[in-house]
Amino acid sequence: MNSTLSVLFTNRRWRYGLALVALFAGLAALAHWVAPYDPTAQLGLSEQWRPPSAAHPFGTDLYGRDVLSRVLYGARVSLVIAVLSVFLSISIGTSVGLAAGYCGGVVDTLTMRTVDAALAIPRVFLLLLVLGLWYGVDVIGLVIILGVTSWFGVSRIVRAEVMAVREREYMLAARSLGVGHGRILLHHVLPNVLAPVTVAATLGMGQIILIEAGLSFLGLGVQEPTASLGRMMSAGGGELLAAPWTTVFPGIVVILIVIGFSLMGDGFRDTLDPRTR
Amino acid sequence: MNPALRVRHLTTSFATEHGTARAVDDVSFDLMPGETLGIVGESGSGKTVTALSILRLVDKPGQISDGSIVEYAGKNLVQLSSRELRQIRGAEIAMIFQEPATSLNPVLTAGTQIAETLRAHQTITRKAARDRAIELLQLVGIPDPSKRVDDYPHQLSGGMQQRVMIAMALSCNPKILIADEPTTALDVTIQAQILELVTDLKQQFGMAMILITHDLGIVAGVTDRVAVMYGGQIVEQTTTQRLFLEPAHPYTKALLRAVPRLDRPVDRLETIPGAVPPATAWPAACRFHPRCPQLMDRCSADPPTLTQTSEDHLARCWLLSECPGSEK
Amino acid sequence: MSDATAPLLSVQRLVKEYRSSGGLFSRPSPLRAVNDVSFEIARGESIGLVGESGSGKTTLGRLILRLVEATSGRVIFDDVDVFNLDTRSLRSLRRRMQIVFQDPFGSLNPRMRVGAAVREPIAVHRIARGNDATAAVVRLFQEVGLDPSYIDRYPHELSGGQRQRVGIARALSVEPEFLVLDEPVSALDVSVQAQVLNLLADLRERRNLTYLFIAHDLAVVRHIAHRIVVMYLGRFMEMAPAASTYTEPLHPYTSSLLSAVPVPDPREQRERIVLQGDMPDPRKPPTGCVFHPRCPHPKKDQRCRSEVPMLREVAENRWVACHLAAEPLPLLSGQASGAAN
Amino acid sequence: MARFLAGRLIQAIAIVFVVASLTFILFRLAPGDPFSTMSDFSSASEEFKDQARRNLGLDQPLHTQYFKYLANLVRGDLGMSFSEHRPVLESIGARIPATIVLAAAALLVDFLLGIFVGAHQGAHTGSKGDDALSVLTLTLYSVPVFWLGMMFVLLFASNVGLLGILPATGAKTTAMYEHLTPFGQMWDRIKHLILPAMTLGLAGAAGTARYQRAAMLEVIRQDFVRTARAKGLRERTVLFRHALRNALLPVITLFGLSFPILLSGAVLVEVVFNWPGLGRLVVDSALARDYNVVTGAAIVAAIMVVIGNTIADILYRIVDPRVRLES
Repeated sequence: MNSTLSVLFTNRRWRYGLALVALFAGLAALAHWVAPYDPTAQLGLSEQWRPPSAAHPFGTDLYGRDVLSRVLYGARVSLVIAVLSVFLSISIGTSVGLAAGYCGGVVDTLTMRTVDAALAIPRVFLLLLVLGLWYGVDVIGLVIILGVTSWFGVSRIVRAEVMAVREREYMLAARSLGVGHGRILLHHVLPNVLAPVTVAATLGMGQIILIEAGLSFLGLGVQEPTASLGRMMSAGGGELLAAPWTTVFPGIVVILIVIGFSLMGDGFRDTLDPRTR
Repeated sequence: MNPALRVRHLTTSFATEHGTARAVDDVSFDLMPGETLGIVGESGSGKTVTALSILRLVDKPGQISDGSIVEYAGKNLVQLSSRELRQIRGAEIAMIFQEPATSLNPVLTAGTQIAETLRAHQTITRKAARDRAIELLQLVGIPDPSKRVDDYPHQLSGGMQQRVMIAMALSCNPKILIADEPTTALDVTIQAQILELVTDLKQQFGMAMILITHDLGIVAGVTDRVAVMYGGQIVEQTTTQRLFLEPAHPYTKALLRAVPRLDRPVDRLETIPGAVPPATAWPAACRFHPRCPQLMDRCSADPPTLTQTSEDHLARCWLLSECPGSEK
Repeated sequence: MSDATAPLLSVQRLVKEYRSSGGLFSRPSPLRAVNDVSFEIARGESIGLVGESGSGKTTLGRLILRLVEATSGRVIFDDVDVFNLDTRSLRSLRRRMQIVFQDPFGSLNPRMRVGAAVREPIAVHRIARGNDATAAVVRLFQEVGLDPSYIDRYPHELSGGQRQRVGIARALSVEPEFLVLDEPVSALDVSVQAQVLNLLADLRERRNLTYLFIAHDLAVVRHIAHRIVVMYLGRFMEMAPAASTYTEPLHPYTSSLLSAVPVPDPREQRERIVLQGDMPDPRKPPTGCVFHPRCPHPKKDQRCRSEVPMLREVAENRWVACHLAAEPLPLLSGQASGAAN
Repeated sequence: MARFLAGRLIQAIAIVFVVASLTFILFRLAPGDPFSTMSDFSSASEEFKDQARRNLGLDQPLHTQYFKYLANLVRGDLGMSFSEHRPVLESIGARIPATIVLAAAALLVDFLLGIFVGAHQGAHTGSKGDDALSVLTLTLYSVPVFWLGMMFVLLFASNVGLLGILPATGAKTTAMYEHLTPFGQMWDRIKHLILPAMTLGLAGAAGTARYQRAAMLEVIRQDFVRTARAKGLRERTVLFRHALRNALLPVITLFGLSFPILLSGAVLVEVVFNWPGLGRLVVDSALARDYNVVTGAAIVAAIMVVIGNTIADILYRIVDPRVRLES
């Protein structure tokens, strides 16, 4: 695996992506020390909707809170949600995909038809359905809901990969040598599936951040006073026009983080398939 | 007589992560009109890159870094503008490839692909091009050509696909045909059909042909002269007769002995130790020396040059220049 | 243990049919990849199975090892009915019969070091463990002519010939008696092909192995096979001792195959028999003799078109599936005289 | 083709059936029922709630509820909307045309722009233009679609935006619309459509371009492209006739897959631009706990996705002779 890592580091896109993600993850992790203000501290009406200045580089919001500080803490919330829900969705998706692809037959047909149907419901509709039913969930609830509704695509990727691996001659070779199913899954199938799963996970991080932002915008994501980046962008029309910085800066941070994850994913994919370089 | 093609010091290099690899290194040969020249070698010997270099079809990161390729009318293909080169490709010099299945465009019919070659080089109506395509399909022995002309490649067998490729190559009456392993992907009995077809048509059209292959049997049956390649270089070049009767280079000799043969039973095949090195790791001096059964001190120190051992016989080996004539 | 004269492997009326799924409403057309094939292999014998693509030779090899489930027929390996075994017994039988694949790169897991690949079956079958297993791997590497320092390499770090040696070492790790060699040298360079062919010949002798050597080319199996089987469209065309196959082929297909192989000698360019036409679609095989549409035999007649020729013994140990095989083949009159009398 | 369509129809019915079952299960998995969570009923007495549950059949065994639910679905009955006090199908039906107009316009922008940019990049990889476009598409691909809409509002919207040239809310001018000429009405609608469609389309185009570029790169190194060059064809012919035609095949697959993403995006864009479509309805209903509408909208959206997939499949069959002739 070390050789894969060293090859990864020669990939320019992966390095840039990693740098971006590391930068924001680092700032978010150190938000307590880096942020100039308490993100929930309301500095009073006199400080409401202040444009960017030396004291408030990203300006202040409706309640006079420092936008930069809120962005730092918000990035932390968004990243934690993304990491946890991607971990959940990848775990479910990989297990289901492995089972469907390796068992084949009825198991495969049933799970894949269900996945087809789930994928036919646009993700935001599905989330509105679920979040409408479980109204006012906390961050953990949100993570679970996001994770549980995001694994369908992953399971498809894994299944396709397992089917491809199953057709490879080394699977036949392992069977001909009397290697059992458990060992074949663990030593021959899984290692070959991990690479595309890693790509899916990396790209999924960006996607989940975008989805969470969208949900918060619709008023169904993280609830105040917790600041997620999405929540901060969801100011009403009045605020957008009166104090665009409250929306613009969190947006730029989201874009940079998502670009970071996309670059990492692309870079990783390039290393797996050297022809696209 | 002017050669149909005169290749001099052709060098094609690839920029890789491990430095520049000279996949084709200082290759020179003449192709006489009407002649069939075989270029034979194992995988990675540079034979296919040589063929692709002639029409400048080597993809990036490869590029021709030195040498000249002069056709019968005196044009140096290496220096032509892409517009001038286009007028040569497919019209004066045509090419057929190893994998007919992937070399034909899957979404265009056989007829379309032949007709578009005609229309690229001649002023000809759509209808006339189609009629000519049917004639060409007939010529290459495709049954029921007026129906097959509308077939897509996947509806044809491998042998039929290669026939379509040949029809396409012949469509503009080229002076030179380059065939890059034209039968390697085909079954033995189909291979025999295609080889027979190509040699017949070569006669009929009065073309010169370069046949790239790894199969010494095909070389023996089809070619007039042969260049043997190893490690990007020509190591031996002579008439086909002489190559098989009096091989001069230790590699050629060993290769001839290593081929399993139908015509004489052997208990044990002679082998060449080691494996063909990749272009990024070619040995210094003589590129064959680590595998050579007749290794001398000098072989790992200085690169041998291509020397004339007798009339019309060149070989790249120190054995031959140390005691000239001894290897005949 | 059974007595020494009994065959090690007996294949009886083996059939493999593939049902191509014809879609929701269309009728599936079955493809008979292997069509009613029977033969035996004696202990220590080496059989060359030759055919072009689509002949069913690879499927036959895999059927015998039960890597593919047969449609009907039986395979008896040393008195054991292979198709009647449960998973557990099958797994232990796999210690005795092994396979080497054509593409040494495809048959090795790209993410597994080659040493681990050879060690895996040793661990699975509990042949050795710990240092003993390591020592066994080293011994196997040496036996197939690989430097043991390659143990920690990945497949892509080896050359084609070295990878095929790993494939052979892996198959040998369980100490089998019978090996199916599925085109083991087709993907290799000429200069490396000879090395691997010699290695296989040496191993057979040293370990007293029995081989089913699959090839598309009669030249490759010439010096390793005792008997040659020629397959075409799922059926056996000819089965005879190697010596006679090469000098006096009985079946017109065999002689065409022999004639189609280019001989590396410009002096010996024979008059070739070039077969006309393509291999037929195996889903719609010709009636009668499957070879009749391409058969160059001058005497082929209505019977060839309508009646399937049975594989019959026309001389001692020489079997052929051709109505006309009792007569020498005029196309090869110089070679085939007296072949079937 | 008829057989293929029949097959797709069966598939579509199966998918709708599974979607309906999934929504039913979700519904029953949720804590409580509409009457215990919906704010409208918070002050109602337990007796009243029980009566209401009986009226809706919520007191019956699960399987009975399930079959009734399916039976109603087959009749096209998606239940009543609590907040709009009319059948769900009516609420949804009133909103669908606006969403279809928006989605169609966005699709046009998405694929026309995406294919053009991606093909251009794939044909000139490594050039400065390719690099610049790559940065642009990657950025656009990473932008939250509603935020992009907001930025467009800031930039272009009349009265409020910097340039102040386009309306940014609703599908038509509310006050003066009736007094406009038919041509004026159409122009008014187009003006209202531009910003939302551009927002949704650009976000999609970024993904399409990235995909098209990769497909083009994949095709360009195929043997038949080399054959086309060896024949002496012009580079433009090689790229567009030979390479692009094949590189469009995976993009058609993407077209089929893009419908759910498009509809998801439409929800957000409709909210930003106050577009009177299905998306706004479903958000408002979700916030108002009007479950029947949300469920119905999810089913209708799934049906739209299935229709989109079928169109993509048919397109694929038209373009790829290998699939066309096998069936």
